Amino acid sequence: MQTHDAKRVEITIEAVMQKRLTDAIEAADVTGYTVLPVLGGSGRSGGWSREGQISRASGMVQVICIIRPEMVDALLDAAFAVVDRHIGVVSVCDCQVLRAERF
Amino acid sequence: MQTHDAKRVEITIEAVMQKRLTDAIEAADVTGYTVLPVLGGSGRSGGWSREGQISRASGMVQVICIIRPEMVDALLDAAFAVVDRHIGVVSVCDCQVLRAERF
Amino acid sequence: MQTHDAKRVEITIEAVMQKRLTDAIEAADVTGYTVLPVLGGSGRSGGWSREGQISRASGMVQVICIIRPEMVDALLDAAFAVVDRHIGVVSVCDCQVLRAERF
Amino acid sequence: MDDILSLAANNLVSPIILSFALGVLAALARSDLSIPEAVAKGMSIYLLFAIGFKGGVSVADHGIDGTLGLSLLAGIILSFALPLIAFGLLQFMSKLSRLDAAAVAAHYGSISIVTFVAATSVLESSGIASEGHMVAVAAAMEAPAILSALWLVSRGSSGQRMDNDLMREILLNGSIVLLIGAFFIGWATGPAGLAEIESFIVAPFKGVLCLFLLDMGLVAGRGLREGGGVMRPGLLAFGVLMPVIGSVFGLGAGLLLGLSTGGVVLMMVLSASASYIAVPAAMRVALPEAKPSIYLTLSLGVTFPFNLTIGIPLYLAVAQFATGG
Amino acid sequence: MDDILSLAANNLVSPIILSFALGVLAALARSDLSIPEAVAKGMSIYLLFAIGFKGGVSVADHGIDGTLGLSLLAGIILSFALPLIAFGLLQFMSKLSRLDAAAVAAHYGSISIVTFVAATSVLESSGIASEGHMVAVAAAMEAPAILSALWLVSRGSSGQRMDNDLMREILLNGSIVLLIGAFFIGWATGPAGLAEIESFIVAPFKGVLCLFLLDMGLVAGRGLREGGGVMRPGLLAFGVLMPVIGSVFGLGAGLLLGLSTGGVVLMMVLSASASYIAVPAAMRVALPEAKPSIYLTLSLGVTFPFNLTIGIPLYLAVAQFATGG
Amino acid sequence: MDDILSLAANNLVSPIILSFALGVLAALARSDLSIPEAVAKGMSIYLLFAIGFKGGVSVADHGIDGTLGLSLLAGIILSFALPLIAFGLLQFMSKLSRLDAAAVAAHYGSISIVTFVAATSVLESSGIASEGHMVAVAAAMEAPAILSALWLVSRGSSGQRMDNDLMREILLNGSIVLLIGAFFIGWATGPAGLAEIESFIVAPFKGVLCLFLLDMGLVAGRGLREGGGVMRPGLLAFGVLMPVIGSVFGLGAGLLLGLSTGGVVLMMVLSASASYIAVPAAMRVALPEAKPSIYLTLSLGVTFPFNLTIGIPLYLAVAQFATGG
Ligand SMILES: Nc1ncnc2c1ncn2[C@@H]1O[C@H](COP(=O)(O)O)[C@@H](O)[C@H]1O
Ligand SMILES: Nc1ncnc2c1ncn2[C@@H]1O[C@H](COP(=O)(O)O)[C@@H](O)[C@H]1O
Ligand SMILES: Nc1ncnc2c1ncn2[C@@H]1O[C@H](COP(=O)(O)O)[C@@H](O)[C@H]1O
Ligand code: NA
Ligand code: NA
Ligand code: NA
Repeated sequence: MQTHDAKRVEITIEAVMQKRLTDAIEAADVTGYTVLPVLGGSGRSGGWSREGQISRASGMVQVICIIRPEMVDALLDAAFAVVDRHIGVVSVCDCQVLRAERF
Repeated sequence: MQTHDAKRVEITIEAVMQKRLTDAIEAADVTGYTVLPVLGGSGRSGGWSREGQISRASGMVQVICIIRPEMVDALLDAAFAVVDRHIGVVSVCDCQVLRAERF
Repeated sequence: MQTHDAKRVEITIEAVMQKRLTDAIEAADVTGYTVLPVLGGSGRSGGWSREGQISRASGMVQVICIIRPEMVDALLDAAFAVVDRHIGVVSVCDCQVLRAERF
Repeated sequence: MDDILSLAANNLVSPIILSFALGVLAALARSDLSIPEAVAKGMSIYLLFAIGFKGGVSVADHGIDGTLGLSLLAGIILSFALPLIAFGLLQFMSKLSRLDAAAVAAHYGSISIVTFVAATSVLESSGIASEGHMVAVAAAMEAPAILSALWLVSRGSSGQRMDNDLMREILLNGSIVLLIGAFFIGWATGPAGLAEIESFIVAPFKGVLCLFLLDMGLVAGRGLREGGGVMRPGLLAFGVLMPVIGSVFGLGAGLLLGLSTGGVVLMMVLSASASYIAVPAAMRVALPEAKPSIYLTLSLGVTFPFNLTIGIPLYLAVAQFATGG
Repeated sequence: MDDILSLAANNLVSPIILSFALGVLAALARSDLSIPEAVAKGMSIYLLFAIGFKGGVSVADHGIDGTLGLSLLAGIILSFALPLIAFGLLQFMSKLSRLDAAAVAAHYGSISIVTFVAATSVLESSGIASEGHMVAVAAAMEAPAILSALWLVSRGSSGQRMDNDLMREILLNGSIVLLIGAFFIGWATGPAGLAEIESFIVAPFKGVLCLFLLDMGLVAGRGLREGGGVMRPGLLAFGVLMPVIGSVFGLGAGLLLGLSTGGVVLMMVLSASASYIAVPAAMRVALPEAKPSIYLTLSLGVTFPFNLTIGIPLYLAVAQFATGG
Repeated sequence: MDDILSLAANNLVSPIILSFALGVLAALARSDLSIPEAVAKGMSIYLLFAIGFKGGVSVADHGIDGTLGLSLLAGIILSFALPLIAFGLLQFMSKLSRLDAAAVAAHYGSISIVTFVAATSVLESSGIASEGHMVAVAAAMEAPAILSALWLVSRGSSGQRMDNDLMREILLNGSIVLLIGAFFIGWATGPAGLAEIESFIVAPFKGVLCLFLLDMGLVAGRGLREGGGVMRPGLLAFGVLMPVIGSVFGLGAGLLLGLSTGGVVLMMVLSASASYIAVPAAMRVALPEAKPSIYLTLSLGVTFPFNLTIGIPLYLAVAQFATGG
């Protein structure tokens, strides 16, 4: 089956910042993303778990974008402007996609 | 630690199609997969979020299969037959696995 | 944007083992991980889905660690000691990260 | 006429309607107010169980009515037939593609159980009795409309859209099974069974309905905000006209069957209401190219609020006039 | 005898049992009816809190019974001992491996709190009083059986299966802590406390139990559909025989302790019932090689429905006969 | 004095407080007891809806009070002013950075709706009436404190922290919208509306509050276990002193406005309580460098339990003394 080179960008970020991030992503002309719920985690600012939360504050989500390789820099710049002062992780890996016309 | 080459296939698809997709996957002799919940997303057919849903219609899930490289084509063919007319994304990346005897 | 080589380790494991796994990971000096909920799946020990569960027994989670390449072996050893007798899958892929100082 | 207006006005300031309005406003104002999916689903399970159970108890109480079989048949025929009318109307009033028109039509042949529940609650407040078995009619009307719509589509193209899996999914979808199951449990255990769980399924019922409608309002409001763009005037008019047309057919059926005033109202409400759970799910499987933004916005954003606020008091007034009750 | 049958028949058409049956049927028919995990967990928290609280209030009300300490002791001994009997029986009746047999045995020494709750609700309907502290006995019986099972396994192999973490997890698992905590809260606040929250924890109790059993039925039905294949006749017979044997030990303990009729029934029910929450979770950690499809199907798919439908009325009849009450 | 002590003692053995204590203990003992996020959110929606609705009905019932506008104004001023006091106190009592101190200060200017709910429930038990519109005051006090805190920070640094999006998010956050919305629904439908849904929002209220406080106890306990390390004595003392200081300002405002005894108590409680939902969320957006472990532990782990156990009876006693009621 015919596949196409692409990049998979995975951004783990606080739930309160989700809307700001996806707005920035869309402003960078990224046409698609998927948001996954996160149960808990740990990092430099300590551990947390969803059952220890009473509000949406400090919960996190994972935003996944599959994009054309030439779009990565624009996306990372846009994401970074939002993520900058906030906790979270951004990673990128190579992948192949079906149906390139879709994104 | 000894690892083995494998492929990680990630299929984002509508929840109503999940059972049809996993049935097709199993029919293609894929022995394992994991299904993740999806909170929301955006694509050519617009944005959506789980809190905007009143039913399982139009919610999505992510199906992840770690498979032997030689199985990728069979899996993609099977998946494509189901995903074809439906919205969603299919991506594949290279990975290494522990315990190859497991899959 | 400046990125750094890293590895993305993805461990799918039973929810009852989550705490034991993350304790082991932390003992191996891994500084960060993210835990995702899992809706269901299938493997050698059969299929399951969260809606078929009455208790936390036999539900699963996915633990994702983004780490420096030289840490992979220590992490896999630590994870393997916990996962060993239990069902689950461990995969590793190459990725790039922003903000290397963060991990 | 005064009566209708005062009933409508009364209806409009009930906590139920105002909760729905609060949800719509909050969503339009982009508040982050939201009800967790699991809680909303839990409430809908509660409402289906309670309404089914009470219907069954009422059948146990008053004996099985001779009209049960005929009512079911009438419901099934209406559910098959209304999509054809809706489809014709859409081709006349809107510029929807054949596919989108068929998908919308399916929704209007099927029913909205929350509209039904709201109507029973208005009947109760007004002290008007109705046949308990109308719950079973509601369940029977969920699915046939889907078949009509698929038939409408297949006439136009080739392509087999319905398979056995989908058929089973439609007929055994959770809300039908729960409604019918609770109906039989209520029937089997009767008033004694009701007494055991009355303080769970009767007393808090209206309050739960308020919170559930708050959630529906949130969802409808979000739908209008995002999908409102597709609502051309023709479509909007359809969303208000079709329920009225449906209700006329329901009225005819109810009178022919000789139902009580309450029963006629419920038959009108079932015919007038449009599905937003079972049918959309089936459409995503069978007609994935049809646009959810159209059928969901129309059904949930236009017809549902219309029925809730104006429709129900109107149908009640008409039914009272027609049955002399 | 007639009484037993009519009680059993009565029991069978209660909304509670029928809700369970509806769940099983819906699952076997592959309906997509399901109750969200969060809602099911919420209901179980409600049931544990309510049953614990009411037990505590009853102790506050009637003064602390001299039998409390001895009842706890009896419960703990039963929980330790029953797995040994179950294990012996399994080696005789089935071809399970040593490991699977030990895992199954653990479940039968421990208890099912929902079976307990269903029994208290039958007692209440029949107007039969019972000792409030039986709730504490239930909590005390949850864990010891796990130790017995691990001991049975370790006799056969080497391999340390129990560590401090697991021990703490078992003893402080959520349902034990909630049950005991609510028991003490009820005890401390007494009838005045009950009056404050009565309309939350007493009135809707049975209705919530219905929906909870609907969910249990769905889960049990899915288990039977998928895991039914492993149910050899020997195992099936064990799933029905073992609760009866357990109940006889419970009867003996209850009579020795001089419990009231209701107390004897509950002691029988605790001994007869099999865990499906705490023990499976512990088994996944300590004996991951044991097959959940065996122990869950047996406990939830066979023994639980047996106790719910036939067991409880049977134990009640026997207890009434034995205590002359 | 005896009265205060006996009221405090009485308060301490209420099911509500004991449920909170159970949660804290369970979390400290590392039990895996937990309430699903969706269920906890569902309960908070229920509580907000019920308290808002009842406030509105009471306004409809007793007519709109001349003090409504002035009470709102007083609340807004308090919410703006208290962070300044808290900030000054923190710079004096603790070694927090300017940023952390401002973030903490924001919490103390805003309010905790559950503390408010617990206070109304104590008032009710004691048969003390209060102004229904205090619910609106509560909503009005949620947000201004955030602005004060951001102003405190921006004085120290440059950097624009507040944008329109954040402003909208704060003013339209779910709990404010629901509280105010339910208040208006209650006002519009009045006693007749209340009668319709009374058995949902009045009868089970205290019981739901118990389970909700169980969850709050679990969260607070986990916070103390993990974030307890940051609690230097100075901070701890602040967490107890600040609510008392706040309550004095609330007392002054209440007396100036001429509120009823109950109204004065609620004004004191609002001033004394610290936010743990709306403000933390706003802080994560606007001041992400401020440490949640400090402000959440202080607000939820120290001040909330203090108010719940000692604060409320204390404020009640003082208010009764001051108003002679
Ligand atoms: N190395 C990592 N791998 C995976 N997830 C991480 C990593 N570091 C941080 N995270 C996630 O990002 C959140 C915040 O991290 P931090 O900013 O380091 O406190 C954590 O709670 C994790 O969910
Ligand atoms: N490029 C992408 N990267 C990640 N997820 C995507 C992408 N495109 C689409 N999706 C997901 O697939 C869903 C349907 O996409 P579409 O078919 O383009 O409407 C979206 O709601 C997203 O959840
Ligand atoms: N090849 C695979 N790809 C993705 N997930 C898998 C795979 N194999 C197993 N899993 C996951 O791991 C769980 C246990 O697998 P197993 O140990 O094979 O029974 C399954 O339920 C899946 O969630
Ligand atoms: Na209809
Ligand atoms: Na037992
Ligand atoms: Na305050």
